[in-house]
Amino acid sequence: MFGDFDTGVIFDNLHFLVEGMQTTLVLTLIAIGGGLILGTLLALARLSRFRALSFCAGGYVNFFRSMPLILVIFWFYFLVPHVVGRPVGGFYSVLVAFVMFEAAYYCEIMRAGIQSVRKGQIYAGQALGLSYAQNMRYVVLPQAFRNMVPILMTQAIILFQDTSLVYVVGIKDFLVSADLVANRENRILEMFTTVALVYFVICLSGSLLVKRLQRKFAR
Amino acid sequence: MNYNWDWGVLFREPYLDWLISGFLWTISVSLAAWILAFTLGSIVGIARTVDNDWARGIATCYVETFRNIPLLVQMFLWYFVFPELLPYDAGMWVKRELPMPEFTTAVVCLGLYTASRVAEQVRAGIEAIGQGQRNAGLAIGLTPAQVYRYVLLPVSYRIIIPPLTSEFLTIFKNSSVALTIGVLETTAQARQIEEYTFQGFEAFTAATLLYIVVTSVVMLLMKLIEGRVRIPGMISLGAK
Amino acid sequence: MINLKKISKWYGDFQVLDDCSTQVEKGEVVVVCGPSGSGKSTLIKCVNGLEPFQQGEITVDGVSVGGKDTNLSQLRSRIGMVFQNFELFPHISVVDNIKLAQLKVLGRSDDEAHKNAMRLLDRVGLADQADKHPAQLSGGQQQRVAIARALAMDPIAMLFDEPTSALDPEMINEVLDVMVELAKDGMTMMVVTHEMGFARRVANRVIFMDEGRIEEDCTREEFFNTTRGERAQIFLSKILEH
Amino acid sequence: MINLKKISKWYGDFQVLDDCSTQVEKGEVVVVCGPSGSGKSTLIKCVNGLEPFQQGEITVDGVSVGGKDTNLSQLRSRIGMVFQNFELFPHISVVDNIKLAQLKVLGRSDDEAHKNAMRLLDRVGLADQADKHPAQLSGGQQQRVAIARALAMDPIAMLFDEPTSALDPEMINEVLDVMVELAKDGMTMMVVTHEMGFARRVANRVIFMDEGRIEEDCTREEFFNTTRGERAQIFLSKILEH
Amino acid sequence: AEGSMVLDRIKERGTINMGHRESSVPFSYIGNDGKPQGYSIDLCMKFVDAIKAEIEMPDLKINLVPVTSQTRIALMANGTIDLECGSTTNNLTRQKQVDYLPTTFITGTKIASKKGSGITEIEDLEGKTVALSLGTTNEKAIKRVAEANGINIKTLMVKDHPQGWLSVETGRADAYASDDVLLYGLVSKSKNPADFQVTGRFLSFDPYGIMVPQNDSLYRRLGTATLADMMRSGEIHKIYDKWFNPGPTGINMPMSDTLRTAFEIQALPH
Ligand SMILES: Nc1ncnc2c1ncn2[C@@H]1O[C@H](COP(=O)(O)OP(=O)(O)OP(=O)(O)O)[C@@H](O)[C@H]1O
Ligand SMILES: Nc1ncnc2c1ncn2[C@@H]1O[C@H](COP(=O)(O)OP(=O)(O)OP(=O)(O)O)[C@@H](O)[C@H]1O
Ligand SMILES: [Mg+2]
Ligand SMILES: [Mg+2]
Repeated sequence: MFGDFDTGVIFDNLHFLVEGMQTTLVLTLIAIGGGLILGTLLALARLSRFRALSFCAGGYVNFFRSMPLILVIFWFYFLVPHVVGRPVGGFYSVLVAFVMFEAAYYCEIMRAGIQSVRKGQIYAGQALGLSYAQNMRYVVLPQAFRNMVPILMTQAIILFQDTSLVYVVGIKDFLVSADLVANRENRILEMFTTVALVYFVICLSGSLLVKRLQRKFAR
Repeated sequence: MNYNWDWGVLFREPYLDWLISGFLWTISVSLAAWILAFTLGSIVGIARTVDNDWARGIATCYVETFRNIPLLVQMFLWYFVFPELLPYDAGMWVKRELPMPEFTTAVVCLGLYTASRVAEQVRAGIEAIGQGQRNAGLAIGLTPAQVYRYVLLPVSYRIIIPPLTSEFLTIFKNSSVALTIGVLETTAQARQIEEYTFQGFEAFTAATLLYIVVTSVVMLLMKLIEGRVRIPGMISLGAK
Repeated sequence: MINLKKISKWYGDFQVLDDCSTQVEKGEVVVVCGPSGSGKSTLIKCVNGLEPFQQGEITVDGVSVGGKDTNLSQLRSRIGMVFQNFELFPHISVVDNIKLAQLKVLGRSDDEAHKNAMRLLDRVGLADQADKHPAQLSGGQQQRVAIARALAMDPIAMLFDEPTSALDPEMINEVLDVMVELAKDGMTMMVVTHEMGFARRVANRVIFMDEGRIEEDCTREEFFNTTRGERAQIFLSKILEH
Repeated sequence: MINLKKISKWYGDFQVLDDCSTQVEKGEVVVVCGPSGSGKSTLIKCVNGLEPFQQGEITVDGVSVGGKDTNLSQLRSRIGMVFQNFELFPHISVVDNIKLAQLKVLGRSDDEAHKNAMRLLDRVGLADQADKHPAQLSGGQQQRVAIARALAMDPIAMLFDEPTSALDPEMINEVLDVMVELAKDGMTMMVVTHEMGFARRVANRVIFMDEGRIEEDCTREEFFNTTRGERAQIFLSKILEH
Repeated sequence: AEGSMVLDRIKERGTINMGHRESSVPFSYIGNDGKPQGYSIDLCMKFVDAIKAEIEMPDLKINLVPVTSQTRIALMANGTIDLECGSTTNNLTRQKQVDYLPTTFITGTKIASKKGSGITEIEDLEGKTVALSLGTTNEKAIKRVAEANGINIKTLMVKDHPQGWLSVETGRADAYASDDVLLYGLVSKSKNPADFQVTGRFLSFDPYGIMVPQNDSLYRRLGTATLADMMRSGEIHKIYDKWFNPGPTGINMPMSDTLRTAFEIQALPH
């Protein structure tokens, strides 16, 4: 079976695969950025003294955490145009879906991060006369973020692997592109083995980086 | 919207049967995979914290391999590539004689994948307890194994209940990947119904609701367990 | 300067502070002591509004702390506070710790804030450590930086919550020395501490708390020389004996 | 009883222990003091094999700690150890903390272990707290339970690593009192502590460590009365002054 | 114009949204250059030309929207796509949601296996394993015929055609049952085309058609007329040959008599 392993098919379709990888990276980066911002706001809401606010944020998080990502993508593809009032195209609806979905996870991470900052630090900021927003901005969030960098990265690696679910709306990320080539050329074995290797190398580098960061912040 | 809603389709034969059987497959794949993941993940996670370079090295390799390849790809590799790596007879046996081949493969693949993530949680839980408790256990004469059994594990499992809950939820959601090797679980059945009837919205709504039901039950269950094992007087276990 | 009138506070059903009244005059040093859990930290946190209270009134320099339209941030910026665990901000350097509130709260220029920070670091004997991160300093050094950080706001009074109890024994004195200097310079201070040596040297008054109540509130001489209530007696014997 | 011969230990390039030799005779109480980071905890952990060391030899009751075929678990079960942060097992009750090793290591019957545990709890004055969980006790109470837990193994010697430094001041004495009792009952003890009051009352010898070396190793009288090395002098003046 | 919602909205947008599949070789798939191409796409382009003429917008823009089997109906229902060019089987259940243009291709379930396996008809599969693609009409057909004739077949469900094929290649299954056109495509693309065979009678008939939104007879009639014209003029035969005989993928499938007849019947006069 491996005797006639056809590497040609990989090189013939290289530019196609590279384009897919670019899509994967762009999606991952934007989803992380957006998810992190929205997630942080949600985390602040969840920890807020206002019951209604924290209740809503909690509901949001639990709702998205109970849904398979693939169904979230599917629903957003059809719902976003209705909300916006015009077709937005697969890419933007997928971005919205990813950002909102990841926000639920990043919210939980940032919440843990904020809670990992000792109460005394918050008191210290307040005692110096910093306002709530200043205290969050200059004292709490930088530390929360720093404490959570390893977990944030791990989540990013999961997200990086999950982007392939965009195939439901016809966007071609790395895995989807490879699958397309596999289908067209009937070279499924070659493509999937390549994909496994590529993901492994990239994600392993990612997690080694996480380890480095962890050690750096461990102090 | 130019769409003919027909919720009745969900309750017609054979589609209702399909949904029910899909749901049952989701549950059985997930639970079986969870048992595997929890057991193996615990072993690997513990191995990453013991005082033996070999055990640690092997466990680390395991974790890095299994969590750095997308589940979808692993599913494929287990189903199509793994049997080819075996000696011919064994390979043929896996391909032809293995009882319920799709189910077994899905459980093994999902279980091994999730185990790598459970292992990370278990390790984090043990490391969160710190050297002090380990030393205290050793100092009263417990063997290293006893220290794990009576001191480190009971506390670390309590600490990691929240992240374990997430993994448990994820395994239900990830079980849908099993459809790629032909396990007709909930998502696959929803697709089937859509292919047959073109009533996709109804089918996917049903699937979404089924997932929300399962995950809600799991969250509730884990909350109950968390309450049951809470240690009197302790506010937060992770704090130390 | 600091005026507490019949303060009571509850956590749920549990009463932490019970009808506490006292005042601290300008330039006075008041030491607060008492068993663990007696409410000392809570009391001192109420003074600059870090903890809300349900009954009574606290005024600082004429401003009511619990008042509806009191600008708490502004009030707090005028009261320095030093914590048991130093609570320096670990992610920025020592000098930035001292500059942060000067820049963001007082709106000083970077230059002015820096000069001021260096002057204060010099005062606590740590000018050469300005660019390190807190975690690179010993506990005693961190606490001295924390004092400098509080002083940078030119506070009208300073609150200390067990400033030496998280320190290794050999570092306690370097912090106490800074505090004694401060007292001698005429700073108004409210200090929760068990260091009776410090109380003996600079306290004008000593307050003894137990179970949320102020059980004793008297001058240093009265406190150390006359017979006191039974609880205070027992407590003092415990912490002085070893 | 405990014999240390030329112990050296490195963490990577960093030498924590440098050629440390001393011995503790049966029934002797030895206090170890010295600045933070001088290697006191490391030294005491080497004695029951919690930390490996690279050079030298330690024997306890004739058994070599670093020896190839030493049964470390068995050796440790014969030496009691008490930690700075108590390290009670949080998930089981106080009495179960004391019973655990009796059941699993010594193989005592549940009945016997329970009786023994209750006897020891009574000895440290906590018989009424047997069924609580550690987190429901005060620090001083937790440390007394930790001592009871160590005693339950009928140890031939006890090691203490700063047993009172995580305690509130008014709880220090309740722990020290238990330790003094123990010393008076003839227990062999090696105690890392800064409580010089304790040293004065019961120590037979005092060891002063600095930068991984044993700088002083002399009787209590010598240590407190005669002139010592400069470092020890400075250190002692710091921790005794306040 | 009186009552073509679809034409109105195309005109208003100045764009026509054309749904296409990504791996339905050789009907509608992404080529090496990353662009959709295929038999269905070519036919749709003719339809688009007719639309351009009808609404008098020669520079009408074509927006290609990739669709999957899960999204095609929803996208058509919510108005995102104006037509779907893929390889969608026409049946009555599906007509509850969408309308179809005339049949442009006819295929049916057949069986592919290794040469020398002794399998020619479904009856030869007694006791053997056949791979089936999830949710396809082929799955229904095989199960129906097997049940009717009392044949005992083990089935193996797969996600897509290449996986079904791989099952046969690796010996996990003895045969793969699918639309004959797809089977020929798989054989021609396999590494050793000479080792495999496509055999048996048609176990089902699957007519493919271009999907259009429902309840717009004007729009549908325009499509029907376009295709009928091509069938009458024989133009459709040229397009057929371009993709199937032998076609860029080497599929090598001369037009069947059934399809030829179908084209003749559907070539309605004006
Ligand atoms: N957030 C809280 N919720 C409930 N109870 C609290 C809270 N914070 C403090 N307490 C309780 O209030 C009481 C007083 O606490 P406080 O910290 O003021 O004591 P303290 O005198 O400073 O003690 P210590 O010497 O240990 O610092 C204690 O019994 C404590 O358990
Ligand atoms: N695991 C480790 N890796 C590297 N260095 C270590 C490790 N553990 C301790 N050290 C270093 O070894 C030195 C001695 O540590 P040790 O804990 O024995 O000191 P100590 O005298 O007990 O101090 P303290 O009074 O603060 O408890 C310190 O400088 C410490 O930083
Ligand atoms: Mg306090
Ligand atoms: Mg130590």
